[in-house]
Amino acid sequence: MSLSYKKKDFVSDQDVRWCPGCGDYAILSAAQQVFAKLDIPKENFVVVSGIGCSSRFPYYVNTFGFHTIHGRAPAIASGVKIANPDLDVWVVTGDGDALSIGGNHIIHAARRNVNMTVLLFNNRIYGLTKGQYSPTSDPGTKTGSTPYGSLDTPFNPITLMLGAGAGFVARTVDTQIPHMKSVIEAAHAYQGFSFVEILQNCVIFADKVFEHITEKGIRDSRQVNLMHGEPLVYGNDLEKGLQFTADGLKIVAADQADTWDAQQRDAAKAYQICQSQENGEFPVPIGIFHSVERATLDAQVHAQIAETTEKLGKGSLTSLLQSGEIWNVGEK
Amino acid sequence: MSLSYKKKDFVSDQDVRWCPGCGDYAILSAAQQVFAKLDIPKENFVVVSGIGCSSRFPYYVNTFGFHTIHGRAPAIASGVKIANPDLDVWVVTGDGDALSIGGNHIIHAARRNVNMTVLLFNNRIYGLTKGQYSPTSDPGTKTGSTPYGSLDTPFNPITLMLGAGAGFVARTVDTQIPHMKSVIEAAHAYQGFSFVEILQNCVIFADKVFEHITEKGIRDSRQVNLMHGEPLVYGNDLEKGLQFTADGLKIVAADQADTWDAQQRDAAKAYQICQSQENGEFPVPIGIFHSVERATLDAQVHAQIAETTEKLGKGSLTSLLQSGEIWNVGEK
Amino acid sequence: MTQTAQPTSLDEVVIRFAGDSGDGMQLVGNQFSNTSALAGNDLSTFPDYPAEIRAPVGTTFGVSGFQVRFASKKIHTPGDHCDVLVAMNPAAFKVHVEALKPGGILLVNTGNFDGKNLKKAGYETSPLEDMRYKEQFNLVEINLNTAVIHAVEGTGLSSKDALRSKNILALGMLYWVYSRSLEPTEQWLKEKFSKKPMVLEANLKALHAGVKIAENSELLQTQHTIAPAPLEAGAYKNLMGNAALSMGLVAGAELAELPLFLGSYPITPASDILHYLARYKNYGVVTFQAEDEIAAIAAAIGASFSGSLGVTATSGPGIALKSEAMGLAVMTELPLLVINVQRGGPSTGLPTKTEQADLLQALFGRHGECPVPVIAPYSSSDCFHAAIEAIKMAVQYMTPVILLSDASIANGAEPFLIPDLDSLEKFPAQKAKTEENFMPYRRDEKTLARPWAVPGTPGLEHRIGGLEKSDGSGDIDYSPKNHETMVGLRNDKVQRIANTYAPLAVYGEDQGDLLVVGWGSTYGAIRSAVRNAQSNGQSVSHVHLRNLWPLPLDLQDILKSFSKVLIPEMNSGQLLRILRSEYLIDAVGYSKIQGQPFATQEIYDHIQTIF
Amino acid sequence: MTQTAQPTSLDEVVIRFAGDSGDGMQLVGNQFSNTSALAGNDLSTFPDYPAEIRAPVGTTFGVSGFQVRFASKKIHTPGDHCDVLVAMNPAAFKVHVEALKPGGILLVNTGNFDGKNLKKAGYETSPLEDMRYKEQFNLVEINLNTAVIHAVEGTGLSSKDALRSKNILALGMLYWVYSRSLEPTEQWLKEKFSKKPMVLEANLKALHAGVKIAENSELLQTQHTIAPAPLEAGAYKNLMGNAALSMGLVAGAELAELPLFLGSYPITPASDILHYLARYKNYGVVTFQAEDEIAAIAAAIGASFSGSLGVTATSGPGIALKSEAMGLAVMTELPLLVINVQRGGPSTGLPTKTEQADLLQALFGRHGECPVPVIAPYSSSDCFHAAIEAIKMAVQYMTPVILLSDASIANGAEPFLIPDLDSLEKFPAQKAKTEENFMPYRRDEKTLARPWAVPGTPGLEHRIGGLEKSDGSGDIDYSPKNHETMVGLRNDKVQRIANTYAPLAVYGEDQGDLLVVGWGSTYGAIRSAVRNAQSNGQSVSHVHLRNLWPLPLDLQDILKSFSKVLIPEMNSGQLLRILRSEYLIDAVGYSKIQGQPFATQEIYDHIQTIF
Ligand SMILES: Cc1ncc(C[n+]2csc(CCOP(=O)(O)OP(=O)(O)O)c2C)c(N)n1
Ligand SMILES: Cc1ncc(C[n+]2csc(CCOP(=O)(O)OP(=O)(O)O)c2C)c(N)n1
Ligand code: SF4
Ligand code: SF4
Ligand SMILES: [Mg+2]
Ligand SMILES: [Mg+2]
Repeated sequence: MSLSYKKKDFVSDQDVRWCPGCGDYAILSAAQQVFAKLDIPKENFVVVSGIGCSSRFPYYVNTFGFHTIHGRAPAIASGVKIANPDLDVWVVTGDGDALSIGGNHIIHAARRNVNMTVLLFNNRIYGLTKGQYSPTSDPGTKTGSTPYGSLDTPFNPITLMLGAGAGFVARTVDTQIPHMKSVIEAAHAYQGFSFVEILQNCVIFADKVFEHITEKGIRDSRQVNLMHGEPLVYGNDLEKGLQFTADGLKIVAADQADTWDAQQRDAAKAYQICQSQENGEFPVPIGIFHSVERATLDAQVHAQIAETTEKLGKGSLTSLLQSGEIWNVGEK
Repeated sequence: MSLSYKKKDFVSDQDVRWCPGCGDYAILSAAQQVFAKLDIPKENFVVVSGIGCSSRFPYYVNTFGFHTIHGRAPAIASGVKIANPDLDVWVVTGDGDALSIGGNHIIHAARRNVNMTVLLFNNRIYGLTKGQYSPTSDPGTKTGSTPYGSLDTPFNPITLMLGAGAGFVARTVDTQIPHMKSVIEAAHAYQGFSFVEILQNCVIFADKVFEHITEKGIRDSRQVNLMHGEPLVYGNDLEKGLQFTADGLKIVAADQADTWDAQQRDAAKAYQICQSQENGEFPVPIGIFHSVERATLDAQVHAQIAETTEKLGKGSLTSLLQSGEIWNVGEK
Repeated sequence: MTQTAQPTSLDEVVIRFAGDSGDGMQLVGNQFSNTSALAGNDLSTFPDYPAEIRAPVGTTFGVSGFQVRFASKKIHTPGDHCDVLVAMNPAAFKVHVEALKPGGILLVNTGNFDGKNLKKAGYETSPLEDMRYKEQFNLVEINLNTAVIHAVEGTGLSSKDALRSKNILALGMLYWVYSRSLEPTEQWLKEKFSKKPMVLEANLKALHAGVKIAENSELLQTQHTIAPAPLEAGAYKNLMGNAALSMGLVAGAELAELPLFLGSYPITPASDILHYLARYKNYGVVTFQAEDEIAAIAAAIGASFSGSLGVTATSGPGIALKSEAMGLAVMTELPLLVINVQRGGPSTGLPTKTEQADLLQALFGRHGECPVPVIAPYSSSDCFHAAIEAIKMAVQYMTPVILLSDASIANGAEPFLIPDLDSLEKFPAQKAKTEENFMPYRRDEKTLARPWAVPGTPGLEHRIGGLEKSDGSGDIDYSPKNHETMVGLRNDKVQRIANTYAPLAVYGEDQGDLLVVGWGSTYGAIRSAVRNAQSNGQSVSHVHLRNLWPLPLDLQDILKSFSKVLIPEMNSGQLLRILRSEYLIDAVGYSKIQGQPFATQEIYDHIQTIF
Repeated sequence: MTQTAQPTSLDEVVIRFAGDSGDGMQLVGNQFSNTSALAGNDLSTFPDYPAEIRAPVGTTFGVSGFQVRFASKKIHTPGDHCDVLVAMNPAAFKVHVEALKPGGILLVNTGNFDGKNLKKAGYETSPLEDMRYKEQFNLVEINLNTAVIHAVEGTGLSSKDALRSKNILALGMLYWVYSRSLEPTEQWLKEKFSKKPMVLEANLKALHAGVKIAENSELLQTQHTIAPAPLEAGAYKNLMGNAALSMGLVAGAELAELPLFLGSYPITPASDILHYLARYKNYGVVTFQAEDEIAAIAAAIGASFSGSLGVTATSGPGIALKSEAMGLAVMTELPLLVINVQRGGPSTGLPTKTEQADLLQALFGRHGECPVPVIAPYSSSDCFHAAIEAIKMAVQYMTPVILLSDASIANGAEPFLIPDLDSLEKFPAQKAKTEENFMPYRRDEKTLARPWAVPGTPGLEHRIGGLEKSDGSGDIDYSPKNHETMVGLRNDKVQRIANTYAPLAVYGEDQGDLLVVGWGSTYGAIRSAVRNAQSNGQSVSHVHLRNLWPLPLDLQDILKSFSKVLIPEMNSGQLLRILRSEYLIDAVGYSKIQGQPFATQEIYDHIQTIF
């Protein structure tokens, strides 16, 4: 099948209503480009979101879209996909939507491995409600609800998803378009629950929170891109590398760098490299942390139905009503 | 202070209503023994639970107790502790209560580091509602709600908590009383959010699900006890050991075993050793996976209040009403 | 009780089996019911489980009861008091003896009236020594323990295992008293223990021993017969409400030609719906045990969006959690069925007991103007039909529907007349087809329903959500007049469902002194009480509402035709509040909030206070 | 509008500032309000934000409005139509021009009426060319852009930065027209820009330029004065409802001698309560931004259990999520305050708009019989007093209390009479003291409240929970009669709160033709409309309910003293339903469900249809 879509085929007729300069625009555009490339009939896409600036996303994409309620998108998407596995299901969510009110649904969708692609726009703030701190905000963040600075430790969305058993876990950046597109594509290609954290700049309430990682000048030395089968190198001239040792992660010369294996069953190294981000000495990992396939719940549900139907015979209204102990009254 | 309590001081006047043979009895008794040892005034204990067989626990302990609603115990306990940090707060919960409906509250309490001790009775089943599979049930488990076998991958409660950023994470077994007591004590001694998974046998709906790990004859070769500063050895004669290598965990002779470090900041090895449990070749880790202190939220909240009060002066009804722009009408 | 050798014929009998949770009372109760059903009696049963999974043996809170009423006439309730009480231990005796009618058979297993068991039940001395009981009842004392050990001798079973069959021995005794065939139970035992011949043999021996013992008992010399009831001709099966409801869901989805998707989270007394539907995999039913009630309804909404019939089942606390998502279904106008099997509240309340106190929550328990049709089955078998009706509403009007059952209906059973396949009218769901300029909120003129545009259909790509939307286009629209229009349309759409109702049936005269209005599980008790009052010549009629919202259009005229209106409810007057506000009638309520169904007698007595 | 050189005195004026979100309309609106307040006027304001954070510049949905009404008499609403409309761009013109009274001042920034901006607002040609507007209004066309750039020349600011002050220039113009002092705004600018002297200078220049321009304008030759209003003597501050509510919470906790704990999750329009209280750290207030609304109320319940006053604040969707936990608070009889700042529903609805459609949810939106007192402030300042009253109820009756505010009260402001400290009566919470045989459910005879036994108190160790409990001991108790007793007690306890109410105040005669009954934010519009009708000599009175549950004991008599009862509500008749069912009166409703408050005129007109 070749549908030769263009990006514009995935642009809806609705005015986009994000703040000028918001990182969401770039993500929308990258996603629309990826959608066009996938060669999947437009009508098979279902984009589900919760509530938040980020969750406005479905309105702007010319597919089936469902802007639901705060935090519940992964659960609603699970219903969509399990009921109708032919659909191509996407979840677009924010750090508040997915990790605050929706934390439980996303970890359960992850462990169950319902086949969907989750794009989490992490701007480390509640944008839509005008700027309260979120579960990913740095400690000490001053916001409307924390005028003297926030006190709680944030989640690392990547370790949270690894801990929950997600099969595909990745991270990308709103301003790094080619990287973003390749990660979204890989996430979609993965058959199962795939999770992409997108570092996204909110110009209004949390401007530049990722500057120290993503700014053009320093980006190359502050990020390491995890690519399966490629060496763990970074730096302006890719001169540095990372190596796993029995004592933990070490910074080494590029030629001594370990090769990244995103397909390790146990995700222990993904977890380890993630943790290094807490330590300013190490670069912040982006790219694909983990990608190991296992049977999806949606496929298994329908396989079990098929198997049981084969074994017990297809049920009909007659068999339903006539099952079990029955007696007759009168002439029947 | 020496209050010289006895276990019986922590026994309430209520009849215990678990099924005969239920693992909950042993946990209750162990906990009561630990409580008596802690030398904390009985009236300062608050035991909070959700709903489930396990959540009946507070009724049986002669302290302040709150049997709340399904899944919300960590959130209620957070309120108790933050409002009143002098109290000694315990949460007793089940795998359904804490990891199904309550999953979000427990991961948030963990990341926030509210000072409480959580005992999760994991029997891999919903006991109270008569035996449906839970988020920790093995795939293929046949229960009322999964007559043809369950399909979803379970959570590993330990990695979930590590991924969420819990500072103290441990596991013990209902039938291993001394181990259980020492782990509960260590959890309580930890200043912050401490999480203990207790493998618990439900005789009625999931009898013997842990048999392959916990049965007397095989226990020593199927478990490795993680003790900070002690070697990772196991086996009937403690003849085997575990070693971390760049390629992952290896089984070695006891004398080559690594020493367990539960206080590694990054918890990467805890995560790694946990994952090995999925692989039958390795022993299942129990004991203390991770124990790294950081400031608790409850302490920080009150420190911030003190600091702000010092800076702005203590507020009074007068200062409250008279703040901001004011004008007078008439003679006043 | 007279003593003759000839069986006497009785109209009806109520037996209550009571014993420890481990004594198998539910099992023998079910056996007696099935056997009586096969004998053509009408019947009604009510199990009464302890709240604990396995309460300590011998305690009063560990007592498990099962009441069965069987009759040669049409009956509607499991009966208030019983003619026979089987008490397997002192705790069962203590909890249930008050329910036995004077002169009734009190069959007691003396083998368990020992010091230990008496103490556990809180007796200092055996109540059997109290002459009162001997005088008041036909006290049949028998050591079932020794009797059964004796009976199964030779099977090779240990005494401990043999003791397990003492319930079957008691069953055998009652089979003799009521001239029941042993065959159905023999058949059932054979199937159940096909792989355990020793156990099978023991049970068969116990059953026959029971018959023998009864035959030879001095006290049980009277045998009775209960003729078949004049039931409507047809095939029957004995169904609990939750089972009937589950079958109704499968049938309804089939009639709508839709795949069925249940998203649910276990909760007493609704869990069985999940259990039943999980077995129906070969009917293509998808069941999804969610992480909580919110995820359960959310998944069901997702399933409905994607073209299935989404259903979710829970009890009060779960409804509370689902109320936000119900609003989303109202706003997005998707078909959805929300089942509430009510239990005692508030909060965790009395989780294993029955109550009707979630009606106002069903009507008004959401933020904003958020109308949802509400339907309440009135009996265990009606659950089947109500489920089909609810699905039809949901699909034809593109709306969530709430179905309010309760614990007494859910766990109670009665003969279910298996409907003729031809009598079940199909109502295939209409799904939108590919078209130009598709308008997701263009409404059907008659029903005001919007089209159901299922993902996968080319050309129907559209976006919906919880924000207010423009009628027609469905685009987000916050303008003042549009909001008022949409609030009105959502309300009108639901109100129009009342046009589809069958006329209300008044039991009794169309006008008169007193109209008793009920809803839900009180049907049986009200109907029987009204029948009794009518047979006194009192001018009292009964109307039972199955549709609680929108209210039936003919209700007002009926209400106005009676001088007084009485509304018995297992709550503090919730339907009462609705009817007073709608029709400004000075109706009075009669509340029972005890976690227990109304007794016929209670309602009858209350009616008498009005005359 | 006549043209004289002498300021004429006016009773009242309504100004509406409208422009792009970035134009600083809220800021100048607030400045004008504060200045007028300091001038002794009564005032009432209503901001109208766009739903988007930053909508694209120049679009109609990006228009931000602020209405201020100031008067020399007591007023109750921000006014229906305005005397002055400031329209900073074509979009603002389009959205608001209909609200301007004939003959009103239409001040337009022509600098933004260029092709691009006209197109964004959907105009093909400039509406200013339409003679209609010139004829109908006093059209003041001025290019604020060039005017402000000209005005700030010499400050060294770029034109782009200079443009930021055009709102201040417009403010200066209106200050001249209404003879306002510049001093308060000058003072405010000095504080705000103390560290940016260039910006300060520019703003001061713009302000003065505005005055000059107005003085010299041909069109604005009339100056007006508005005398101080006869307000009650005392100190005042201008407070939005959410601010007053937050202060009321701090004050109430102080009067109860309790630490205040707010557990909350952000949601429009309630988030500001979290924001305000988070600033009150030096009052010992603990704020906890929870992971969701359920955790927020759960933490508040935990805080109450441990001896604080637990409060949670949200809007409709959050209430839905909290309803299960509210049941727990009812069952465990803990003090708790649940605040609902209502917005347009159902579902996500119209999140920035106002509505009163959560009343029935507040009364009945829980499973089981689950009574909770409900109190609704009727104005922004009343939020302060209602919060204190709610806390008093919660603590004295050991019960959760629901406080129903709404978006129009929450964001609207009016002068708040700062109460005398002595007038605020203390009501120290009683906590149980160490005693033998402590009974956690032994009740106070008068209030039926149970004791509050706080952890840390030796000897009071006890266990509570959501299961039904024995009165007195609090032990779990499923027995039928106990449940009925407890349901009754929980209800009676709440009903007794009505004994503490002050008598209802009837505005107008005690009896007559028509009684208008309202609740919540409709107070101002109803009161003004009734006053107008009364001044026609019509027999109409007004009663406003602040306590919605339990209902006031004197309400029935009042209702029965009028031939007709009218209940205007921003819902489809929710209080109407309650009063009809309680008192069987044929009251009629008048609904407005547009996300907008009632206009005085609308209610007045509706009253006329009844006469
Ligand atoms: C039940 C409920 N609670 C709260 C809200 C208010 N609310 C809307 S969006 C949001 C947070 C959004 O944060 P995030 O997901 O990070 O999205 P962003 O706006 O930053 O993209 C909140 C608290 C709501 N709509 N519904
Ligand atoms: C809101 C709500 N949903 C569902 C239930 C029913 N329920 C009670 S306990 C339970 C599961 C208990 O499982 P677990 O926490 O593992 O406890 P266990 O009984 O196994 O110790 C459920 C589903 C409830 N009480 N409340
Ligand atoms: S508030 Fe922030 S996240 Fe939201 S649209 Fe504006 S810039 Fe983007
Ligand atoms: S059901 Fe299982 S977990 Fe519950 S009390 Fe019985 S044995 Fe224990
Ligand atoms: Mg965000
Ligand atoms: Mg469990």
